[in-house]
Amino acid sequence: MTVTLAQAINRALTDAMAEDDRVLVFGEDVGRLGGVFRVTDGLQSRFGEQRCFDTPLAESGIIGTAIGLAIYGYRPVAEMQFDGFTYPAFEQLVSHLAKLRNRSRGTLTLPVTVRIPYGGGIGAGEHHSESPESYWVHTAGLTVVSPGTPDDGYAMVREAIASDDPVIVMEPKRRYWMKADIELPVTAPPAHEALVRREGTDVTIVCYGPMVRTALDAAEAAEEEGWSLEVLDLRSLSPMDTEAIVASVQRTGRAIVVHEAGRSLGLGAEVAARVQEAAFYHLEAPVLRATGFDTPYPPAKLEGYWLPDVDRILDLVERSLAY
Amino acid sequence: MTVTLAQAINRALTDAMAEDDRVLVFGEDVGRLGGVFRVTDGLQSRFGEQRCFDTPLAESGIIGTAIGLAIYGYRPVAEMQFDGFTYPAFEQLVSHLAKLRNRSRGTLTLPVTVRIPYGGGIGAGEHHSESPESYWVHTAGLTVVSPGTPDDGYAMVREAIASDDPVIVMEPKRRYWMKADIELPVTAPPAHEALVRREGTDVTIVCYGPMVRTALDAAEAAEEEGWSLEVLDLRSLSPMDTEAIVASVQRTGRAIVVHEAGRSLGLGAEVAARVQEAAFYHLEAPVLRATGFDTPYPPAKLEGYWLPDVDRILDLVERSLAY
Amino acid sequence: MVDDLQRAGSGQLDPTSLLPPAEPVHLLDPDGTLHEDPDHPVGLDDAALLELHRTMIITRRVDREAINLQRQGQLGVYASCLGQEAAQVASAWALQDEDWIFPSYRELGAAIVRDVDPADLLHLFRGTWLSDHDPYEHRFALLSIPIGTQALHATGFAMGARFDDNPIVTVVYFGDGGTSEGDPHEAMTFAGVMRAPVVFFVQNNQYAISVPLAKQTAAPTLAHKAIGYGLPGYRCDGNDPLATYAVTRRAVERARAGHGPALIEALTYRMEAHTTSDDPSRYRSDEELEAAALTDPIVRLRNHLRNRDLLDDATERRFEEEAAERAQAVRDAIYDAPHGDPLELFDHVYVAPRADLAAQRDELRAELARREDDDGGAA
Amino acid sequence: MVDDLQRAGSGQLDPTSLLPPAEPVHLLDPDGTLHEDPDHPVGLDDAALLELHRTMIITRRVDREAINLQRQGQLGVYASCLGQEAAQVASAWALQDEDWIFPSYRELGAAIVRDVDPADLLHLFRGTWLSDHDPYEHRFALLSIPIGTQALHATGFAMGARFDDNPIVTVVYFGDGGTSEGDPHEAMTFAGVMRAPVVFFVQNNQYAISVPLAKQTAAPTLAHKAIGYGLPGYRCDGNDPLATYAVTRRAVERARAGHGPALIEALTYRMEAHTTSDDPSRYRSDEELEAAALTDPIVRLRNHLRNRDLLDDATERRFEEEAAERAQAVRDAIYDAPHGDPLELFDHVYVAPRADLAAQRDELRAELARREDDDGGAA
Ligand SMILES: Cc1ncc(C[n+]2csc(CCOP(=O)(O)OP(=O)(O)O)c2C)c(N)n1
Ligand SMILES: Cc1ncc(C[n+]2csc(CCOP(=O)(O)OP(=O)(O)O)c2C)c(N)n1
Ligand SMILES: [Mg+2]
Ligand SMILES: [Mg+2]
Repeated sequence: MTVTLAQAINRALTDAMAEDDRVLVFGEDVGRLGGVFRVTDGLQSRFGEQRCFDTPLAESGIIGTAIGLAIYGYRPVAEMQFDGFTYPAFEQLVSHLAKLRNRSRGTLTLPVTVRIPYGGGIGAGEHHSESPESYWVHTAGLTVVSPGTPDDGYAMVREAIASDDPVIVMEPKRRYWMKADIELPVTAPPAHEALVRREGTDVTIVCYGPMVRTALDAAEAAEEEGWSLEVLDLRSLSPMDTEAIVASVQRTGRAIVVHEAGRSLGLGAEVAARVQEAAFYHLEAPVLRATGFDTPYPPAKLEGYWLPDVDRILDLVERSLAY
Repeated sequence: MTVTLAQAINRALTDAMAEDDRVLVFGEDVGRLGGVFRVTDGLQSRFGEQRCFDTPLAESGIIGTAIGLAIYGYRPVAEMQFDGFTYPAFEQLVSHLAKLRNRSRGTLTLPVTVRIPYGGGIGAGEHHSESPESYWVHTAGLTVVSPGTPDDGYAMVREAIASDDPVIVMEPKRRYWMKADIELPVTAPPAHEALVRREGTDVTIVCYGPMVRTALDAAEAAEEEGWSLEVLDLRSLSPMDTEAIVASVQRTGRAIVVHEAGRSLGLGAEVAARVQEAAFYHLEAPVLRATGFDTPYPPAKLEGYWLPDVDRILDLVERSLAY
Repeated sequence: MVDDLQRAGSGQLDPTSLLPPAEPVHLLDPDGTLHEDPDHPVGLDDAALLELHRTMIITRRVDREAINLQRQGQLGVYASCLGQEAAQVASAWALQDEDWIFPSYRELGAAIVRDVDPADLLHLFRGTWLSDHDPYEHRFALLSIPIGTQALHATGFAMGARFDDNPIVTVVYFGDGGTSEGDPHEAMTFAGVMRAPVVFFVQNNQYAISVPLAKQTAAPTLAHKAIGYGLPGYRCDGNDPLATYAVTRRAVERARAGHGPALIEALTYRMEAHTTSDDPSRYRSDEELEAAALTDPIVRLRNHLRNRDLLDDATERRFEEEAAERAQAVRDAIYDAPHGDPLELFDHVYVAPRADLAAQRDELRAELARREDDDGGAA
Repeated sequence: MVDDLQRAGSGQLDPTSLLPPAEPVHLLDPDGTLHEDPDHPVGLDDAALLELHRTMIITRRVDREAINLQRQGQLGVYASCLGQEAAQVASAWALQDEDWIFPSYRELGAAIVRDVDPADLLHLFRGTWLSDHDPYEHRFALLSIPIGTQALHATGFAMGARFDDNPIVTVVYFGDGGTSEGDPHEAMTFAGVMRAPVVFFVQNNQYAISVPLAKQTAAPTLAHKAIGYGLPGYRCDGNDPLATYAVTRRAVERARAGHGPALIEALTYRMEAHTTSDDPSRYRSDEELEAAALTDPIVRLRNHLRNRDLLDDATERRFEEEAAERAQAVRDAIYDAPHGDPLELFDHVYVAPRADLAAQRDELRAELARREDDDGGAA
């Protein structure tokens, strides 16, 4: 069966709601409209207005009430309409969703899933194309995952909803229409395990979410140059599978991290810091970073220059190999 | 004259307000009360309620109106009462204060200073002891500085107010009562230049804000062990003086970054990533990180175990030297 | 009356005077009949009425052009103001030239009143750049996408004007959905306390994307929110240009006179999809749309002008022609407009030059050079 | 009447019925004279009145003990509820046992009603741990420091109860200052639309740290905010335990009956400093304080009970003794309480074990071992 990432996530929500009536889906326009990306399509008509509902236009309200619902005993799945509209909810995400369990000494459990369509590449510009994952990864108490394939879309959303910890699912919106030939439901290894998507011997490409496809394309293109790239899909950004990264770098001696977020304190910084610490003597070149620039997200017509792409990755591969 | 950091900042605000009547100081309790740390003491009585005023209790309101005042032509200096209460203002800080100038293609200029007392060590616990600097440093469009001494407190606040860019001044609240024997006004090198606070030959300790004193103490203690530590005070976190860090590491071959913020995507990650990239062949050991843990800020009685201190730094020095 | 309203907040007067009247102010019937109301004098001469009509016609025509441009792939997305021309044009008309407007993303009509070149706004939707007009030249702030956030900027600006004894007023536009966000709440709180000369103009077009007003708030009306901040809450038929003008003018002049901020709820209807990416058939019926069409603001003023013999066929044709020319000018400016210099992405982030950004700029420059080489090599 | 209020939001009734009455509900004079009000029946028998009195006395005594403990260096800081005992105890008294309370950081009185051990709350202020009671056992959520944020948790919880057909109500406490934050605004918006059974209980103690109400809002009263969300706004003399009880009970039972949320403004006064770190002499006068002292809630109920011969010296002595014992128990639990195991810092962050945290835990364990060695070596 051909399934897009959006369909896979839709199916994950449907299956989770069917299996457990404590699962609630809500956010802006997720009900009747089915979400601006149609990821929640059909949920309201199937499960009713009490299980899938539109909220007032207030992101702090969405996350804050999700917390209250979770304390009551529900398993809320909240949608933030776009990456750039998560910021009004920052206080609730960072001070409460992330920390209430710890604050309560383990008494309160918050099985909340927050779905965030993120990243660029759809010609939409500021607020609609941002990659805020660093903010969540730096925040203790959050689990942050990002699927790079339709099967991971299904599996990770199911795993997030099943988790008793709050989980932020960063959904690469430019890949919503990416197809895979799979039978749903699928299973997958737990999200905290990174996966080698393609084996290689020269350089490890560490990536996640929207950049998995790009990294695979780069590996393909690199072959022509005679370079063998290993593509490691992190899948979970927090926790991060440091062991898998280190194991790969120990084989290749070189690593490049790819992400859309700006470079400074983008995830690549943490990967680099960990790799140089854990594989110091294995590194034959510094860990390099193929990322967005440290500027605000550009206007749509310029995003192609801003976003990391195959060329930017290959430039760095060349630089890495030159060490 | 003996001057505390709090007094130095107070004097900087006073002098800036006296020199330029477009400078306004506002926030929660900054007027009559003079701020919960008394950093704005006396400003309202000297300059009147229109130049220094209390706002309603709403952080997004404080930053959002500061933006409007700046567009009008004022030079607002907004106080966030504590680190942990900046989060409700996140949207205004990150989507607007940081980005409006870029969004306007340079037409709008936002000379806004945001003062944030931050960090632990005062026995105050969650929300009152956090180190959110990574959130700002990862955000394109913000300049982020943190004084580690009273003279830098004066100079950096003056520089921030004089700057046409929005500047976040992270004030290490545990050092508010730290004294220096200086004559105000003082001048200092521009904040984007890191300063070697103590020369050394074995390991570079990269630090800023509250950890400058701690790093100097560690260097003192290290002497007894026969280790010579170079203490580099970053002063500005964004931009970061990569050249100065690299120059020091090229001399010592080793670096340890110290900060209170949690380790993952704390500033140390970025320092490590840059150092291994720019000084790959000079490093004799990986860049190590003496930081807070990746857990929420602990209750006051346990903060001593959580915060990096001389011992934690020296342990890492030992580890670094063992490579 | 203005003074009465002012004193209400300080407990000197019955606070219920801050509540909106039971019915929204309405002066012009769909057939053009004018009901004068001494509390809401219009005070526009015939020439001004014609100008208002002309501006609404231009707005509608340019709006349609933008939709067409989007359909032709020239814009990524566009948020139409069809049906909201009176709410926007007549309210902006009530301002003095020095007053500032803080729009959301839908205020083409207000922009045209302020002589902002529509093409400059559309560059945001095309993705050429994030904005392309000078806010100071037009006293028209940037379009604002994150809902309601600009309400605080308008309030801070108005605080500045008050501190500076500058008798200007700011007007901030946001939608029915926007009233739920925290920022407009904080803005009205600050404005009330600081007596900032700002008018909060809510275009209640009944929907926030797909979410109807009843799911947005349980408030009796949006204007009932005003009293909670010590502001008077006004309501007007937002498809009635004369009522909108009169009510806005009253609120603006009250603010200018130092009596503080106000909230206006203008009742209107979003005739188009939320944006060109939206599919409203999923959440509203044709019948609803047809009923709303009967309240068309342009037809209404046209009928009035026709009834009073102020508008003849020739004038009308002239307006239509001018509107078509404006639309064509927009089209010419937008169609296949080349993208800007990618290196400019680094130019406006900071005033002060930064070494780190300069280095990244160099990286991009090198990438561009390599791309050119590659293209050159391939050719 | 309950139904009237409910219908107001849907436009079926004059929305002004959502406005608070001109005067706050007041039943008990400072000298103890009771003015009965058929709209606000108290319905507490004599035993209950005595219990209310007893609980307020205990609250005040434990509150003083906490201040003493802070002065003796046993607590880092403490936020006293002196003067607000009626607002807290009488409102919490109006709840059923299954109802949930979402406090701010000042609600010692409400906690005592819920049998939360005050020492468990004080561990937050001592810094032993961030909380130390089981919210489910007491239906009393964690103390909440970031202002107003808990209003959303209370609303979400109440939404859950409604979805689950569980006839419970939540009450959330916040202050006059808290009404300015975005979160309570969003909470009331959600509550109104979702008809969540939540009561927003605002203790208007006149100050947010140093900022007086007049600088916080220009609203005629805080209860006037309710209508903006379609909620009824009630007001009571918060230093009058019977008025507070009656008004809260009405709002709570109305919510339980499915008629939706409400906002209560209880007028009270913070007799102590904001917290033990605060110096109120910088912003308020002795005269103001003395005037406020005349409205003491405990004196008031005592006078009433004495007037009615419900309280004799012996009973009063017994209450005082019990209060002293409770204070002593708190002191015993807090004084020199050892800090917890630092390794526990890693135990509650996540349910699922994480390798990265386990590694950091090991780092700390190793540091602790080294410290012990060093201490051992030094000894
Ligand atoms: C903070 C924020 N959240 C979500 C969005 C996505 N969004 C764009 S428009 C819109 C609806 C706005 O409705 P309303 O305020 O009524 O204005 P209208 O579009 O009807 O003019 C939403 C939810 C946004 N732009 N900003
Ligand atoms: C979001 C946030 N901002 C600032 C603070 C700092 N602060 C603590 S208490 C307080 C005043 C609160 O006033 P009010 O809401 O009236 O409650 P009260 O203390 O009078 O009970 C402030 C500003 C905070 N705790 N949370
Ligand atoms: Mg709308
Ligand atoms: Mg208060």
